[in-house]
Amino acid sequence: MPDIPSICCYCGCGCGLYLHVEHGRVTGVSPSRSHPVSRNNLCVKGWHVHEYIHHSDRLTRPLIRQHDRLRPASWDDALDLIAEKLTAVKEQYGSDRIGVLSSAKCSNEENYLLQKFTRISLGTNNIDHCARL
Amino acid sequence: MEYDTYPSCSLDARRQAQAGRDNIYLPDQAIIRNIIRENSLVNTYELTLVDELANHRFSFQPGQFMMISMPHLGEAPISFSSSPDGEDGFSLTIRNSGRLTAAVQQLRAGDIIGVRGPYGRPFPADRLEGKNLLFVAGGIGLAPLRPLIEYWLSRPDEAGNLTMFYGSRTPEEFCFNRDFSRWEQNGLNLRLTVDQTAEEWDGSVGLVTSLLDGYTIDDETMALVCGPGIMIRFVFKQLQAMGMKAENIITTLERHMKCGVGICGHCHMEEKLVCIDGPVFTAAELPDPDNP
Amino acid sequence: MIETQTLHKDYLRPLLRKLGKQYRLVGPVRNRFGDTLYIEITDLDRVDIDLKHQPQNSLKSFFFPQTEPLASYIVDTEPLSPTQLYSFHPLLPENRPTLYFGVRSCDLFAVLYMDMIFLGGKHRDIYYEQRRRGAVFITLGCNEPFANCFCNATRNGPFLEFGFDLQLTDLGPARNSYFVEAGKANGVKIVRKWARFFTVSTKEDRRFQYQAALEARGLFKQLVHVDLACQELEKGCEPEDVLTDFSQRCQDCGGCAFICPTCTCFSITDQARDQGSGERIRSWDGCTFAGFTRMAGGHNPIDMRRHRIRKRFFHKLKHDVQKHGRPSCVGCGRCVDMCFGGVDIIRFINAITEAGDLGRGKKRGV
Amino acid sequence: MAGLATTFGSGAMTNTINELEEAQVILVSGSNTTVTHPQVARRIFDAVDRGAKLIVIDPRKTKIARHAHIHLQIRPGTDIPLLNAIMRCILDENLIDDLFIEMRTENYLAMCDLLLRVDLNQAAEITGVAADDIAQAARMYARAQRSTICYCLGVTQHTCGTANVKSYANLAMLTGHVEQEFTGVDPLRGQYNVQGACDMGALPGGFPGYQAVADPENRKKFEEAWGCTLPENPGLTVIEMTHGGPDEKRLQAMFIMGENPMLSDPVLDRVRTSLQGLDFLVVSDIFLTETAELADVVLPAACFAEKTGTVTNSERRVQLSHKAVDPPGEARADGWIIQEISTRMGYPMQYESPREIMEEICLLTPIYGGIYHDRLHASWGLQWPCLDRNHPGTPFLHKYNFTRGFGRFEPEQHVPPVEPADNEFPFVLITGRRYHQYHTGTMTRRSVTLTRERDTSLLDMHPEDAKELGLADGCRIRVRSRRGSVPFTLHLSTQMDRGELFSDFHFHESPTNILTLADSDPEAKCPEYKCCAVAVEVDHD
Repeated sequence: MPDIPSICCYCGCGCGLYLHVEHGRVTGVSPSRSHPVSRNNLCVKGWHVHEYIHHSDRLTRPLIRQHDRLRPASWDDALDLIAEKLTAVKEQYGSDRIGVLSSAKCSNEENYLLQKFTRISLGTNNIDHCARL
Repeated sequence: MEYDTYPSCSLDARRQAQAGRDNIYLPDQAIIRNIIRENSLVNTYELTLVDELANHRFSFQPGQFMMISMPHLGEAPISFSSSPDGEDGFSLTIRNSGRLTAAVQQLRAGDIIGVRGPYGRPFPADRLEGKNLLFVAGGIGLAPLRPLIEYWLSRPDEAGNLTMFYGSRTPEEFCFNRDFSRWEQNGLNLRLTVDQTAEEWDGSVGLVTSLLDGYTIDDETMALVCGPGIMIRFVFKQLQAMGMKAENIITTLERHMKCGVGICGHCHMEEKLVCIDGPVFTAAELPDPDNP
Repeated sequence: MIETQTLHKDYLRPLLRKLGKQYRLVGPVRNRFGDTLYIEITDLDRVDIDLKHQPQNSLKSFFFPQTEPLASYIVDTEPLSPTQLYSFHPLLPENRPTLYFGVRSCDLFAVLYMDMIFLGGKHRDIYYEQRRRGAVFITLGCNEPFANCFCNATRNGPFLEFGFDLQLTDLGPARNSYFVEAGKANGVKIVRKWARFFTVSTKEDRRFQYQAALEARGLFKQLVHVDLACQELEKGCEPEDVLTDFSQRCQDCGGCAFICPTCTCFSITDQARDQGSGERIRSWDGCTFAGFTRMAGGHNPIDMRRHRIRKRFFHKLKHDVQKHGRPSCVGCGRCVDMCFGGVDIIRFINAITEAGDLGRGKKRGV
Repeated sequence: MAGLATTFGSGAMTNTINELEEAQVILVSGSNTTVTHPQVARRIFDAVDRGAKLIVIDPRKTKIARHAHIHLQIRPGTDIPLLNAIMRCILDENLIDDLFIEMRTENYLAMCDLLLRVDLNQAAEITGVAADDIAQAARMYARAQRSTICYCLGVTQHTCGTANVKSYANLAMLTGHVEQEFTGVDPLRGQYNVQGACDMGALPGGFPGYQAVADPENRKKFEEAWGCTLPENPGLTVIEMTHGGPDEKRLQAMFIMGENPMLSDPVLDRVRTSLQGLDFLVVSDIFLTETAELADVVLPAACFAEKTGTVTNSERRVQLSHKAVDPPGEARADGWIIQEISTRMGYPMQYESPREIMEEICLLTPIYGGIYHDRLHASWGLQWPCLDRNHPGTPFLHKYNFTRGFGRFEPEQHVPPVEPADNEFPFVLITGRRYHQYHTGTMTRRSVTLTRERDTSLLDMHPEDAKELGLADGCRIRVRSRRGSVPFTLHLSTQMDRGELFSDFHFHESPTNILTLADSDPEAKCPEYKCCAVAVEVDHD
């Protein structure tokens, strides 16, 4: 499989890199020489960006809290529960009692969708992310 | 397809056996026969290889080491601490100093650990034959010297005088103290010292280098030194000041290792690799301590 | 006597297409971002084969990937028999006969060095062997060295005398063909089997080839005296000043070791998949990392950055000279422009040779 | 970022990272550049090798500071008096750029008014920097043709963060060091896509592209595009959300996507109470973070290598990152999750691909107007503003005029830190990052190599201070503030000044943010992470 162009997921420098994929696993990275920021090198974090991707701690199933413990559930159950609970809070207390934290680790498209969702479906401007932290 | 992605996929048994034998990175299994507590941090594990044939063929020489592994925790090099003449298996003496060795401390007799080896260049038996041997050890540094002591004590005709100076922080921390009286009976001249005095202690107090003062060195003496780095450095200095030649002073080094067979590069020390060119070195072979 | 042929440039692609049926093809390809990398070529017609620029990676990762599972293991908490308690199952890579073409001299030489490390000792590394067995190399001499190259100084380029299966030399626009030398049986086989693409070389071709080799030597932009530096180091030179300077500039990225075609140090870790199983994984490691030599108790025999950088350069230029008779730097120059702080081997070598010149003049050490 | 927005009209980096190489003077402030932005540090080293001068303003003697020609080792939180003093020197020596001030800026008289009242000796006393050094730095910065300022969170994470930023902007405008290639004011953004999250309107007060929610025109535009009515009252910021507290309960439910406030936000005890006080908490993340452990529903998300999408780096470069592998198990990309929930809540979202979402963004966000996926496919990104399909992108901002029209001088006065050191809490704690770890360590602590390099939380202290307290390198200590106490391992470091401590916030074993202050800047709402009073004692546990 060829190398997949990607962007380092750590700091704001935004280094361009290639992910090496073998048998469905990311086995390594190499920096791009033509990228205006990375210019053929990465910092130590960038060089090891592939190491956490296949870590055994990765979440693989939705979890729902039952009797004070998080238990595996199906996507449908989890999503239905979220929709139901958020709608209930919205109706009972009002939209501004719901808060949303977006993420600097997600893509532009996802941030856009989340703020759109917050403003339309939840009806509030309570959306922020960690820019200040 | 030759690539096996999951353990559930069964490999051709013959090929697996073949690959297993050639594969230098995969451990064999060893069963713990017995655990002897040396002090609060150190245990000695008596081990036998699970595979009987392998166990039968297994042999090692004093100064060599094994790579031990524990599930999910990786590997670490550990020196042999039992007599090379032992019939059933071998002993490793392990100090609790990291995640892997801490997990080893939780094991009980009957448990399995992974081992591969033996690796490394042993003590030069031909150079030691007929010589007066001076062992200088500190703490767990006695462990790699113990096979040598056992070896020469059991061959009194081939060995010269055997002397050992052994230092420890406190009297409780001496390793192998169950062996001391047997060794002395068999002709080892043993002197002990501790850094901190204690109530029931009537031996000497002070650094192990202080014991060296009364010892006379001749050309027929070989020194075998093992202990903490700083101790080794001071003993080297003193022995050389007493007129001993650097090539007659021998030590064994400890390094971070991954492969144990001279490939991974972790144990580079100047142009030498501790895992295959060592871990046994003479003082003459060691680089300047300021430029490791 | 090595057979020599010429290959018209137009026939290179048809030849590769034929060879592609027999081998997996790996060669330098320019991608849409303008980066040239050695990659596996699955469709010759959809890639832009680039024989003009230096590939930014070496062949290292094809034989020795950045991370590679060595084995899976099972830990059975309730064993039926003791042997099932903790057992390993090797995960060998496929052995795929591969043709590496457009390989630069430095990169092939680095492979030869890796052969020595992984296969040359008492213990052979079967993972490396599995990937290495059946590899065929068609190298391309460099008529024009790249910005930071100095393979003439490390004596493994710009053209090779041995090691390749076939070596191509660009005879220039006038002739529009490659001069082809076969160095090994596989190369001879290729030339014989696909004779229709090749023409027996003439004296004129040979003259052009010598001319290209001579011109290339004069085009190096870097003047680096590797041999002098090795001599100085052999004499016991300790370049304190430059190492102190480097230690303040090194930013600990490890990039130099990762990009280096001859840096073969690795680490092995066991990574749990779940409670009862996991994988033993090998991954690249670098001697400039503090954790490279740190032992379990926390003691680190090489704990100063200055000593770690020293170790890296000394290994390349002194210790490998002592052990193998030649420096293990192949002069590819990749570590030079990539370093964050200008800690590069050219600066190191120049610092030593300059100080050496000074010493010879004034009888003074570094 | 609010500071630059008021003075220049845009809060992003004015230049590209590569432009730093060509600068003649680089002023780095509040940034441990070699650790947090290695690529920026690389350009600075290159520039210095080519003869550029480097001025570093930092309370710590960091690696970059060791390479500086002038290191102004100020007391934490005294940027404003320092800058005012620098500007006063510039004014006194007549090194101001009259033409630039005349043509491009406004409110200069007020600035002058303030500067003329600055007492240089007093400034030296407050900042702890010799008056000569200040004057020398002022000359160095002002005399060069191409001077660049880089600053990072050391400047903004104070209660006077916005005022600090404004002061840097004032300095740049006073000397005319903006609006050109190779010179400007560059805030270095700390995270992967923090710039993009701001651009995309993940902010309580702005739609995508910084179009204020308060402006009825903007609301109308988005209401028409989205076919709905939109709320007009501004929303809550992070700290207001995570510090709700039981008595002034502000929120009933929260949806947290890929954030870990349980380690990153100040005064963690309050964060815990407020998150636990929620009726319903949803967290979507790739690992079970400290925050996810408190959630009612946890959703498994895809990481960067498992989805396609654009991200925006610190220099406003929008780049496309491609999917390389499938997510593990049933994990799904956040984009899919949001669409599913929105659909289930009655507002159907059915985007075929991120490409389609981007097309909608282009339509509604002028600065992203021409950034389509197909344009990013064969390039390493476009820098916004990129107004239409043919626009080449904008490497440096404010050419010809400032985004807001005229650059506005905003005179600022010294605001002392909220919590100065005193007898009970004699040390000032500064927080920041270590090289081998990143943020709350969710990702880096799962990387074997990075963990091997650094896996414990260290507290840096000056050796003399340690000697006085009778502490040795590597011993276990406990750091106490008015809000709680945290264990650390002591690390003696000459990087520190006497009386100052430094630590990181990567490790859940040493949750530094238990100690920090929640007091935040009134405009940007940036908490005062860089300065709180603590005491140190031996840990007996």
